[in-house]
Amino acid sequence: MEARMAALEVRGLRKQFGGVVALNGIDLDIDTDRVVGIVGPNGSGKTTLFNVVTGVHPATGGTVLWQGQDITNIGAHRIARKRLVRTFQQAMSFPGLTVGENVRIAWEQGRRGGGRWASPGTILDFVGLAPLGRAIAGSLPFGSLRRLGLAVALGVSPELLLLDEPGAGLNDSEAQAFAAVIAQLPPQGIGVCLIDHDMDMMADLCDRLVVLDFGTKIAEGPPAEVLADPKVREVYLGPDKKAAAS
Amino acid sequence: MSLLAVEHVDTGYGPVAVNRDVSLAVHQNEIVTILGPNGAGKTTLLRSIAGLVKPRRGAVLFDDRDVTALHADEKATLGVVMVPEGRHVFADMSVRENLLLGAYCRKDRDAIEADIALMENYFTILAKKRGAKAGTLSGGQQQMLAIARGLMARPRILLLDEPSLGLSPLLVSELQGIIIDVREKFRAAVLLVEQNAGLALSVAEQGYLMNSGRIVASGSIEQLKQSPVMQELYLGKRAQQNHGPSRASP
Amino acid sequence: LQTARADEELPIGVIAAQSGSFVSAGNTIVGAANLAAQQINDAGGIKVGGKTYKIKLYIRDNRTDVNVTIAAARELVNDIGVKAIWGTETHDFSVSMAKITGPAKVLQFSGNSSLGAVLDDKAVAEDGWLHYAFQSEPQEWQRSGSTAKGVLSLLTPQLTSPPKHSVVFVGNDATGQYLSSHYVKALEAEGQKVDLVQYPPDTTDFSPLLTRIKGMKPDIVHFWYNGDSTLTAFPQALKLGVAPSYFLFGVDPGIYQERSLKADVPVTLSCVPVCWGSSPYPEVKQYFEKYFGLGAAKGPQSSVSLLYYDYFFWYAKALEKVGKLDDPDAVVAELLKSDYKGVVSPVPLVFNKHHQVTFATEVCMVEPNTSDQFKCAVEQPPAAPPPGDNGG
Amino acid sequence: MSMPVTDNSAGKTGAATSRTRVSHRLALLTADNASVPLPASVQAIMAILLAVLLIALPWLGLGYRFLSIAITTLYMAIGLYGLGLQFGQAGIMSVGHAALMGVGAYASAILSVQLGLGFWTSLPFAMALSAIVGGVIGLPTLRVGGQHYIIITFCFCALFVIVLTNGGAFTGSATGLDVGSVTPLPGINFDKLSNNYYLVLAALFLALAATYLIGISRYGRTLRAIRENEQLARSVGINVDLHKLGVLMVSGLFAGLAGVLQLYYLRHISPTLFGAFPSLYLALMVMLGGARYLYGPLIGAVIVNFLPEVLNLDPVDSRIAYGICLLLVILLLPGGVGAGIKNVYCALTGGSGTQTQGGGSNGRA
Amino acid sequence: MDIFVQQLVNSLSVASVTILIGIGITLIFGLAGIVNFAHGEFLMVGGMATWFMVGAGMNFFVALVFAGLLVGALGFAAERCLFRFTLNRPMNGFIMSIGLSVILQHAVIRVFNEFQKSITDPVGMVWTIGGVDIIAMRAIVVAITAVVVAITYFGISRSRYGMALRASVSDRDTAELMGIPVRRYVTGVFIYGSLLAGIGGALMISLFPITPFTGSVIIIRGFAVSLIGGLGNVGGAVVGGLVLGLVDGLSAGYGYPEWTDAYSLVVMILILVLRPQGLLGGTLGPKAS
Ligand SMILES: Nc1ncnc2c1ncn2[C@@H]1O[C@H](COP(=O)(O)OP(=O)(O)OP(=O)(O)O)[C@@H](O)[C@H]1O
Ligand SMILES: Nc1ncnc2c1ncn2[C@@H]1O[C@H](COP(=O)(O)OP(=O)(O)OP(=O)(O)O)[C@@H](O)[C@H]1O
Ligand SMILES: CC(C)C[C@H](N)C(=O)O
Ligand SMILES: [Mg+2]
Ligand SMILES: [Mg+2]
Repeated sequence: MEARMAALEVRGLRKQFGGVVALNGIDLDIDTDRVVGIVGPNGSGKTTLFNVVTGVHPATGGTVLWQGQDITNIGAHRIARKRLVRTFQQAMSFPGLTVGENVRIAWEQGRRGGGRWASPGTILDFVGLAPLGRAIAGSLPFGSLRRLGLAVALGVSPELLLLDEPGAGLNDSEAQAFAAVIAQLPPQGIGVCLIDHDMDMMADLCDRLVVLDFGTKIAEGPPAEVLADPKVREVYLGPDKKAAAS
Repeated sequence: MSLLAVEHVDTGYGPVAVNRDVSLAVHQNEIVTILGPNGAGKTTLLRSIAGLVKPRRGAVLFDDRDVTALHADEKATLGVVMVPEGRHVFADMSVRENLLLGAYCRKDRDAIEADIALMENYFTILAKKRGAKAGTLSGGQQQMLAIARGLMARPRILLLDEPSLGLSPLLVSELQGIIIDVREKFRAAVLLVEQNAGLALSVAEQGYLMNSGRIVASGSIEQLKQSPVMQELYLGKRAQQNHGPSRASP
Repeated sequence: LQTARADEELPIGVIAAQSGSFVSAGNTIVGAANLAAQQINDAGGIKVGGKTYKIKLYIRDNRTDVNVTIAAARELVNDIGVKAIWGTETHDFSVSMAKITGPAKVLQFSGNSSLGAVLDDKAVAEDGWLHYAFQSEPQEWQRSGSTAKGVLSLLTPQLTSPPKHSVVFVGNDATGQYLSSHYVKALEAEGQKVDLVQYPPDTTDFSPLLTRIKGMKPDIVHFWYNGDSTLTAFPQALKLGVAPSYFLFGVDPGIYQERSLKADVPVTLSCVPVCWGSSPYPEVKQYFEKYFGLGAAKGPQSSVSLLYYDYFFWYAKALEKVGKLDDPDAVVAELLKSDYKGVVSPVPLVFNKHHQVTFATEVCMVEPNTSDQFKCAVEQPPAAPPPGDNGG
Repeated sequence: MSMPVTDNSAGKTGAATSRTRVSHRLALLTADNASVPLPASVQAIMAILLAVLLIALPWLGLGYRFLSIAITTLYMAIGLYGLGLQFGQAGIMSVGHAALMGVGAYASAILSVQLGLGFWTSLPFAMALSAIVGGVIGLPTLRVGGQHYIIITFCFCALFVIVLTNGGAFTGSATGLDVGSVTPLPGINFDKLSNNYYLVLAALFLALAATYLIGISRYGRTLRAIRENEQLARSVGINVDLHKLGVLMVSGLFAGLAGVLQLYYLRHISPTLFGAFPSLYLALMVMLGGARYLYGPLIGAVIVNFLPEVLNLDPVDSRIAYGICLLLVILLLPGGVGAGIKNVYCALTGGSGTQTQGGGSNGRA
Repeated sequence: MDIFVQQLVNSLSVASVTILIGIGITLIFGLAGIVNFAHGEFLMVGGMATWFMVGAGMNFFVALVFAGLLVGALGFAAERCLFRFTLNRPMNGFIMSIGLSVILQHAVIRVFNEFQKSITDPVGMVWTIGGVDIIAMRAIVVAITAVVVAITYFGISRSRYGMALRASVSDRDTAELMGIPVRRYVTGVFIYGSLLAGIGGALMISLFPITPFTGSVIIIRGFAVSLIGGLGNVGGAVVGGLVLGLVDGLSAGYGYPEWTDAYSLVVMILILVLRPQGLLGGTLGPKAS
C-alpha cells in the first residue's frame, strides 16, 4: 500500500462513444481538502470524465477508486451514496417541485448514515436560496437554478463534489458570490473538483488545475503555472487572451 | 427609423409579472446589449420579442410594423431570429439537420450550402460532427451549433441569449468576431443578452441595463460604463446581500 | 271505471343490456316483456286472491356492465320490491344477479342455457341459491341434439356423399364455450368426425381461420354461437369457398333474407327456437307481427324473445293459481308442477327438476343461389344426453 | 451498444432536460401543482367532512341502487389509489390496471375454489400475488418509458384475459368462478349490503391513509423525484430502478385489495371484467380526478360511476353526453377535477392557486 | 402449400389496413405528438360513410375518396377544437380522445344503429392462380395501400416537412423560432393522418363488415404498429404492420386458434421491450406526463 492515497484515484480511464474517443487514458488524483479545477477546450472530455466517474456512463476501460474502493461501473446511485456527488452542466432540478422539496429530497438521501446538515433549510441558507424555498424549481431564472443544483448536490452530504460549470450564466458579481460559497467547502471537509470556463474564477478558486484536450491530460499544476503554459494557451485560452491572474 | 422598437411592454407568466413598461430600440446594423442580474427578466423580454411569450401590454414594432401579436414562426419569417438560452438543439437530429432547420424559412435555397460551409468555418467542430446527433455533442459544442443554427436563418435581427455560455475562452474571443461579422457580413442587427460583461461591452454600441423587470439605465456603452447603477448592480464587486453570503474574509 | 281504480300494480323487473355490446340480445328481453305486459294488462290483468293486478314493468339498462346489473338488481329487489325479474342474457350477469334475487326470494327468469352448468340438485333445492331462478332455454344437450339432427337431415340429401366431417366454428366466450361443448357431442352422436375451432370474441377478419378450416376439408362448417359474428364470418367463408355446405346457428331466415345473403352451396340455419322469418306455426307468425309491431329491432336472434314472452303468461297463471302475491315458494312449487302451452312450442312446456324446459329447435335450409327459398324442419330433441355429455 | 437510449450522454441528457425545463415552464401556466399543500386545518376539515359523509351514506335513505354503485365506486377507487401512486407520484402510467385487480380477484377465487380459503384468509395471498405480478409487469419500465409502457400494459391486459379464457376449469374459462360471501365477523354479516359497504369503506380509508402518508413521507418525495428527473434522482443516490419496481408493487397491493373486494361484492367473476376496456376506464378515472391529489382518484371514480346515473338519458344519448362531459372537464380543468377544486378554493381564499385556464398553448392562448 | 400462400395473401391485405392506420397514428403521434385514441373511430366513421354512400348507389372507389375527405375534415375539426389545447399534455390528449371515441361510436349508433354494416364486394372477383384463390379486392387493397405508403413516404422523408415535423416534436418552441409554422403543420399532419384512416375504413369495409365498435379494437394494433416501427417513421409503420399482419395471419392459420390473439400480443411486448426505439428507429415521441 502506498503511504498516502488520494480520496479519488482515476487510473487509465477510457471512454469511447462509437468511434469517438472521449477519454483516452486519464489519470487523476483528487483529495477532499482542496479545490481542483478541470479545464479544456469544448469537447475535450471534461463532462464525460464526470459522467464516467459518477457512473452515468460505463467506462470503456480503466478504474476509478474512491477511498480505496473500486467504484468503476457500480451504478450512479451507489456512487452518490458513497458521498461522491456531482452537478450537471445543464443545470438540473426536479422542475415540478418546490425549491425546498428539491433540497429536501437530496437531504433525505444524504441523511442515511449521518448527514452533515441539520435540515434542508440550512442548505438553502448556505447557498442563499432561502427566500425562494417555496418557488417552483421549473420557473427559476438561470442563475438561481444553478444555485439550486449546488444545493441539491450539497444535500447529499458529499465528501467530494464534482461541479460541472457552476458559474456558467452568472455575471461577474454573481460568480464571485458563488465562488465564495464554494471556497467555504474544503475547510468543512467537502472536496471540490470543478469544471468551468471562467478563468478569473478558476484562478481565484483552485489550488490545482488539470487541463484536458482530446481526452488526454495535457497539463496539471498550480493555476498560474498551468495558464502560462504555451500549449494550454494555444488550445484553450487563445493567443491574445490576457491570462488568468487579474 | 429603428429596425426594432419595443414600446412599454409588460410581460409575465400566469400570475407572475416579469417585465414592466420596457421600451427599447435597435437600429439597422446596430449591436445592442441588455445587461442585468440573474432573474431580471432579460430572457423573458427576448422571448416576447421573438413571439414565444405574448406581451400583456405594449407593442413590438419591427420595420415600423406592429408585430406584437405575431407568432414566433411568423416573426422568424420576417427575419427576427432568436438563439435561445440553454441551446435547445434538436437532440435527436444530426448537426447538419439542425443547421438546415435554421435555414428553414429562407427563400434562397441555393445559398444554404454555402452558409453551412461558412458555419463550419466559424466552428470547425461542426464539420467534424456533421452527421452526429446534436444530443451527443458536448455542452459547448451544442452552444456553437445553436449559434450557427441561428445564423443560418440570415436574420435581419439576431436575438442572442447568453451565447457565450459554456464556451471556452478561445471561442468566446472568436464569438466576438462572429457577432461583429453578423453586422458586417450579414448586414443584420444584434440584440445581445450576456452575463459575460467583457464580451458584451466590447462588441455593443448601445446598452440597456435591466433590473427586476424594468430598464434602469440605457445609453451608449461608454455612458453605461460610467453610470453608477451599472457600477452597483452589475460590475460591482460587492456581493448581493440577499443572494448568498458574502465572501469569507481573507 | 271503478274497477280500473281498484286495480293494483304487480311490479316486475327487467334487466337487460340497452347499451354496450350486448344490446341486440338485451333488446329481445325488453321487447318480449313489453309485449307480454301489454297483452296481459289489456286482457284485464292478473287476478290474485280476489284482486286484479296490472303488471308494472321496471326496465333497467345494465349497460353491459356487471356492476350496473347488480345495482339494478338491488334497486329492483330492495328499493322497488319487484316480485320477479326477467334478465339477463349473459351468464355472468345472471349468476351475479341470482345471488341477490335468491336470498330475497324474487323469481328470476334468465336467458342463458349455460345456467345449466350451475343448476344442479343442490342449487335448486329449497335452500339453494338458484331455487328461485329459471332458465329460459332448453337444456343445451337438447337444443344441440335437436339442431344436429335437423342440420344433418336437411343437408345429407343435398351432398354428393353423406357428410362425415364437421368443423364447429365458435366464439371463444362463455356462451360459445358452453354451447359448443354440447354440440360437438351431439354431432359425434350422429356419427360425425368433429373439429372444434374457436375464434377470439372480437374477431372481424375471419379469413385466416377460415382458410385454415378449408385446409381441413370439412363436409360441413357449423358456425355456432354467436349469430352476429356468424353474419360477419359467413360471407367471408363463401368467398373463400371453405366447405361444400354450411350451418349457421341462430341466424334467422328473416335476417338471411334481409341481408340478401346468397350461396351457391346448401346452407342451413337454425332459430332459437323458432324462426321469425319462416315459421310453420301461425301463432308464431302472429307473435312476431305484434313483437316487431311494438318497434323491436329485427336481429338474428329476435326469436329468443319468445320464451321470455311465454314465461310471463306462465308466471301469471301460477300466481293466479297460488292466489297470493307474497308466497314465492308456492309460486315456484306451482311452476314446477304445472305446464303451459305457449307460443314457443306446440307441446306444452314443463320444468324439469333443474328449472329447465324442453322444446324443439327449428332448422331451415335455404335453396342454393336464393335468399328467400327456405325449407324448414323441426326435429324433436333426443330423449337423453348423447354419450360423453353429462347433461350439465 | 446503441447510443441514445441506455447510454445517455451528457450532451443528450443536457438537451433532454433543457427540453423538460422549457416544457415545464410552460406547464406551470396550466399545470396542477400538487406540491403546494393546502393549510393543515383545511386538510383536516376536508378529511373529517368526507369521512362523516361516507360513513353516514347508508343512513341517508338513498336506496340500494345508490349504495351498490357506491360500493363499486369505492372498490374502484381503492385500485385507483394504487394507480394514482404510480402515475401521480412516480409518473408511471398504466392502462392495464384492471388486469392487476384481476390477479387479486382470481387469486382469491382460485384459493377459495381449490383450497376453500375465504375472504380473510385469501386476502393476504391475493394482495401479495398482485404485488409480485405488478413488479414483474413493471420490469419493462426500466427500459422503456411513457407511451411504450402504456401499450405494453395494454397488451398485458389483453393477454391476461386470453389466458383466463383458456385456463380450463382452473380459471373457470370464459364463464369464470364463483365464491360465497365474506366470512362473517362476530356480529357482522356481510351479506347485508350496508355491511359490505362498510367493509369496502374501511379498505378505502386504509388506502387513503396510506396514500396520504406516502405523499408526505420521504418515500413519496423519492417517487416524485424520479417522476421529475430520473437522472438527477440517481445522482443524489436514489435507486431509481428499485423504486420504480417498488412503487408498482405497492400499486399492485392496492389493486389486489380492490380485486378481492370486487370479487366478494360481485361473487362471480369472469375474464372480461379485467380486460382492456375496464383498464382504460380506470386510467380515465384517475386522470379525470387528478392523480396527484389525495382525493383525485376518489373524485374520478365518483364521476365515472355516477355520471351515467345522473345523466340517465336514453342509453345512447347518455354515452354521448358522457363523452362531452369528459371533453369539457379536460378542456376546462387540465389538471383534473382535483386541481379545479383546489383552484376554486384558492381563488375564494385569495391564496395563490394554480392557473388552469386556457389549456395551454404556449402561454398565449 | 396453396393454403399457405392463401394465408399469406390474407395476412397481407389485413396488414394493409393495419399499415394505413399505423401510418396515420405514427404521423399524428410521432410527429405531432398527439395521442389520438379516437383514430380507430375515425376509421370506423370512414367505413360507415362508405357503407352509406355505396348503399345510396355511389361507386365504391368514388365513395372511398369521399370517405377519406370526410374523415380528413373530421380530423381537422378535432384538432382545432380539442387537441390543440392539450399539446403540452399528451396524457390529457389521450383521455380526451377516449371521450371523443365514445362520442363518435354512439353518434354512429344514433344515426344508424349498433349492428354491423357491410357492402357487397365492389370487385366481386376471385382470381385462381395456380390453385390459390385470391380475392381480387384484397389484392386491390394491397395495391392502394402501396400507393398511399409511397406518396406518404416521399412526402415525409424527401421533403423538408418531415424534418420540420420531427423538430417540432422534439422542441416545439425552438422549432417555431426556426420559422416552422408548428401549429399549421400539426393541423396538416392531423388532417392527413385522419384522411388515411378514412381510406383505411373504406378499404376495411370492402373486405369485411364493420360495427360501430370496430374502431376500438383496431386502434391498439395501430398504436402497436407505430411504436414497433418507430414513432414518426413511415417505413417503420409498414414493417410493423407487416410483422403484426403476418403474425396474426399465420398464428390464426397454424397456431392454437383459441390463442390466436395472444401471439401478436406477445410479439408486440417483446419488440417494445427489446427495441424501444422501434424496429427501424424513430423519434422517441413526446414525453408522457
Ligand atoms: N453520448 C455520446 N455519444 C457520442 N459522442 C459523445 C457522447 N457524449 C459526448 N460525446 C463526445 O465526446 C466528446 C467529449 O464531450 P464532453 O461533453 O466530455 O466535452 P466537455 O469537455 O465537457 O466539453 P464542453 O466544455 O463543451 O462541455 C465530444 O466530442 C462529444 O461530442
Ligand atoms: N415559466 C415561468 N413561470 C413563472 N415564472 C417564470 C417562468 N419563467 C421565468 N419566470 C420568472 O421570471 C423572472 C425572469 O426570468 P428570466 O428567465 O427572464 O430572467 P433572466 O434575466 O433571463 O435571468 P438569467 O440571467 O438568470 O437568465 C424570474 O423571476 C423567473 O422566476
Ligand atoms: C341465443 C343463444 C345463442 C344464446 C342464449 N342466450 C343461450 O345462452 O342459450
Ligand atoms: Mg461539458
Ligand atoms: Mg436568461
